[in-house]
Amino acid sequence: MVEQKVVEPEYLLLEAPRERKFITGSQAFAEAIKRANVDIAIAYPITPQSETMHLVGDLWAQGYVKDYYRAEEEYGAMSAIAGAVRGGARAFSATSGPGLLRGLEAIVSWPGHRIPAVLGVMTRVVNAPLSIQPDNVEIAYLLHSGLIVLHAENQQDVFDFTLAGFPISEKVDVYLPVVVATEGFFVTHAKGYVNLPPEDMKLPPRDPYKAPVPPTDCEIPPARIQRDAPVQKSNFMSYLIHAVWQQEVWSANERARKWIKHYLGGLIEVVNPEAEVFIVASGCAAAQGREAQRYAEMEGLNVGLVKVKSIRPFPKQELREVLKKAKAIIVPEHNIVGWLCKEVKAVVPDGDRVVEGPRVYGGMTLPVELIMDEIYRVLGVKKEKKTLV
Amino acid sequence: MGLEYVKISPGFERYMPRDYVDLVKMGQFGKEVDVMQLGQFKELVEDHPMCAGCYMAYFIRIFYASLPNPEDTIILGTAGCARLALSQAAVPFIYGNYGDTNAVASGLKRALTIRFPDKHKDVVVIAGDGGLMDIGFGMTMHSWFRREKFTTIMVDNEVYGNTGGQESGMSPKGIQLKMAPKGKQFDKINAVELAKTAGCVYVAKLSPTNPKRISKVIRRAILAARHFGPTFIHAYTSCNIEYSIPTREVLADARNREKKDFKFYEWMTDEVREFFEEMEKKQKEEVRS
Amino acid sequence: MAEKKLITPGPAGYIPKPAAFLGVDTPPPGKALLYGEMIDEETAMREAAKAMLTRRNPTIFPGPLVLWGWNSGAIEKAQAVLELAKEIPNCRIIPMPDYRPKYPKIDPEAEINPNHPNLTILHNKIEACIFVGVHCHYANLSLRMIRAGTNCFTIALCAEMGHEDAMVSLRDVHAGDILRFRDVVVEVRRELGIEWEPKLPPENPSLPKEEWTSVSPLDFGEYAYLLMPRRGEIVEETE
Amino acid sequence: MKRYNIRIAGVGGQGVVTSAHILGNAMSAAGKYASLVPFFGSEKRMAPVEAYVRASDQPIYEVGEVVYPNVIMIYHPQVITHGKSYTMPFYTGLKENGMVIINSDTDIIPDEDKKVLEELNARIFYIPATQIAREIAGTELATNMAMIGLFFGITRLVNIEHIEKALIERFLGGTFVASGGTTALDSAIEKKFKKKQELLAKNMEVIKYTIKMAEENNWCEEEEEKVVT
Repeated sequence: MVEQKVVEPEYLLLEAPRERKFITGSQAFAEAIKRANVDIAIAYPITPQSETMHLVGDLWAQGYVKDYYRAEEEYGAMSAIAGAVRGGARAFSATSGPGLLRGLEAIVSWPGHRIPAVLGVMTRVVNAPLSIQPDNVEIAYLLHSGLIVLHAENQQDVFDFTLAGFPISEKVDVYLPVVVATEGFFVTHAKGYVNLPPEDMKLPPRDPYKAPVPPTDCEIPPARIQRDAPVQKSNFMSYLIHAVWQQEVWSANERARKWIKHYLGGLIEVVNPEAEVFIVASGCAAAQGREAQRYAEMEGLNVGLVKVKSIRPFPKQELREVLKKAKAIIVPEHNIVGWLCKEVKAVVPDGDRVVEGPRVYGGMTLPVELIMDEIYRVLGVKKEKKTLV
Repeated sequence: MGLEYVKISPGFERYMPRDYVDLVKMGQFGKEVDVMQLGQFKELVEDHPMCAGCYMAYFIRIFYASLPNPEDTIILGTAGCARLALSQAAVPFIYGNYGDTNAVASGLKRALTIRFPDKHKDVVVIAGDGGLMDIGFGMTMHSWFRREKFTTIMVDNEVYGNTGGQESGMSPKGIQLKMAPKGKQFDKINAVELAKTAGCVYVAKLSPTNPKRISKVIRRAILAARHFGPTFIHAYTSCNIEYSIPTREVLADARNREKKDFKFYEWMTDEVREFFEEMEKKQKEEVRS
Repeated sequence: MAEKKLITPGPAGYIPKPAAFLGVDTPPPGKALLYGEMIDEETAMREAAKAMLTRRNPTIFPGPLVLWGWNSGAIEKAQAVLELAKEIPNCRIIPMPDYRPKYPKIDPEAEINPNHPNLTILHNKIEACIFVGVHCHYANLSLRMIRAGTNCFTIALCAEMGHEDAMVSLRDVHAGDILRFRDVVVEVRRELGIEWEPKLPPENPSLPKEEWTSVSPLDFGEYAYLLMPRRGEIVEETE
Repeated sequence: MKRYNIRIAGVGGQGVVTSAHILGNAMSAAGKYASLVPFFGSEKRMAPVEAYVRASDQPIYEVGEVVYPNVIMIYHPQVITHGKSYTMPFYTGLKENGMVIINSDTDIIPDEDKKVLEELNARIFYIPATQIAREIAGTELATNMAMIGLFFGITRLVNIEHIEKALIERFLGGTFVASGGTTALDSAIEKKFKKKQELLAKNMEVIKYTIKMAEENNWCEEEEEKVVT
């Protein structure tokens, strides 16, 4: 284990010198955890998450993480994370597809319980039939619970989002769990270039007393504490209590915007802001979109890309602004329901501009060519193609 | 941290509600109380919305009076009757999702061990038969397999009382309850043997008829969990509503069950036994001197 | 002064939108919120002082973080809160000692509970209040319910980042800042021509009465408001 | 921008995945870009295996399997003759002006398919890779080396030092986490060669040979901008 000195998150994320490494997405998760001063990591095996949590286990063996165990199952893992975070620890877990759904009751209760933690989600087909291939429909299940959901395009994003996830999550005015989702295999098991800050630096430890709710550690008043009392109609609870509680969770989600901007440079990234046609995409689909944008530019077509980094909070204002003059908005996705497309349609005026797709699912690759076809179509470009499909 | 967080800021004694002033002045914090002195000190739980004549409420009252270190104790509960009283006590209480107690307690206890390696922070789960032996079964067992150092207390009323009286895994065979209209088809789960097999270092089964003994068992379970590993108490706490036990006969019912399937039973590992013998010997010496 | 007042004393309705949904954000360090708008601390403090000096039944709600002397900072802050209370004519202190719902029901004269704060606000006809030493989550719950259901002017003296749903919200408030606010209160009080000898608020009515030599305005029950100072009025001992 | 989207098709035991990694590592060693996509299937001996590599002198963004390749490498003739492939026919998705490298000493493409490839203006290279491996390295297990050697010989994306660096990384440590099957295969090779160093040297010899083969046959590509759409 390398001796690590504590530095401010601003320094570690935004200023520290970086060195380029060629690593897998799973390794990028682990590199972030190595520098995140994590107290405890708990997980249950599932493909394609497992490799990440093996590496995190190694970090525990080496001393970078203070405690670690393989849980009995996802629900147990996610509940134990809630327990550890209430106890004042900084915690990390990760899961995929069916495992995420199994742990979902616990996970979606984290925001209401005010549990700041980081959860890696390596997307995978949701059964049935069984498959381990990447498909990100599971992200749709995370969008209505108050969680902060970041969607990583590549290995670099995985590292940055995960490391930034901790300070964002622990801000007093946020105090919500941060999900860092990325596509299984496409990102987790493939190598990419990642610029890493030095490994002899780490985030400051979690300060559980700088918080909107007290930790349950018998060190801070009130003693008669129940952070989250069971709420029911009664003469000792207002009918409004659950409503304002939910409002608080979603207000906190709103407040996360400024911190996402602060640590990650914004909720969206725009390539060619003056474009006529935009590709709006998140996660891996943004990588495919980026490639398509490059090809389109090489062919002299005025196409732009909007990468949506944060799905929750959703960048409504930003998208409205950027897409103001767009003739068409192409939304490629790795799922059949088109959750991003629905989100985009809901925030931009004149929703007919939004092209529903291309979409692939069940683990299929999203070829750049499919996006190009949509670009040609909306721009009225005729292409003679001999490619065999 | 000790008692600082249950001390009133200077100057504010006159602004606190009486309830809290009494709790600080005449409560259990920082003191050793004897369960037989109930009524002579301010209890950690007083008003609660449990049914009149509920024996679970009685057990919980004794439980709080028995805590060896209430200012450094955290209680976890789950859906069910017990949490109605647990949520009213002057001890931190965690209520997560249904059946998650032993997983949450695992994470919590580990976090507290990381953060306070030199302190005893007692973690105690009090949940029902449904929470621990049905929906939370896997997490209960695995917390024991992993040798997590906290206490699990099952307040067994043999029924889902809060949801309207459905059969649970701990209901006796043949009993007719909701969701068991033809009577329960299989035996009551043998939780005590499961606990021993799964690695608990201290296991007790009781019907709450003798407060002094309940108190001793609770203290032992908490102290053994501090030093050695998981501990388990299986307590019969009848549901006088669903089992139609007249309020006056609740104690008689408890005694009756004590003669039958809830005979007092206490088991511990040799290591734990030695620990208690040593501790009791020391206590006697202290009393003598 | 704020031009558009987004967050004003209610009642705002059955279930009003939280301020954060209306675009109100917590202020950066050194700034404050007044009616949902970012503003300098001095102006915010003066408006808060004015509310506490002119509205009915001004009350301070100290939370667990000042009520319990768990560290020197808390004790120091508690002292500062008392210093502040002394300077607000006929001010009361109603504590929020913890956050759990309390069965069967709280005594609204003795305490305030974040699960049903309006029991206390409405029972005591409190039209201006200060939250201090309450964890942000619970303060926000209360502030929203108070804005929804009462006409109370809420002031949050927050040790962290502030509260969008309060009419006045100050951030990073510690003992020294409370004393600074006290000075503003004294200054504004003088400007308003209200005369007042500093005096501690009456004790908690739930406590057994041990001291009968003085009577507090509370002892006048529903007529207590008659004792409230008016502009230019000279307030003497209430007996 | 030079950009190669490569699909490698072979059978289990030929080191398809290993060679994809070496290809990627060599690009990395040359300061260029590559991205790999392992095929997530079983890796049983003689079962079809596919791997995908994207190689470029510019950053690569897209991920996933290469659906529309401009390079197809066939490591085993049975991929074509017996249909031992997940992608049928073997040239599915091939783009115009692409290339196909086939391990075979004879022409094995059926006439019907040949017509399609002609229409696509595809360049087809035959190489007796297995034979070369056996002759130079003394083992068929170096077939994959012969294949990537030829690919680099044709494309001239990297030089010999870069390839050697990649090989060292792959065989003498480095961070590559192999699947169980691949590791077992490695140790089988190691036993055969006794020493890892020797293994490396033999592999390098095979690669050098096929690079030279590309040069001698005038198969090398010009330094030109290549646009793939």
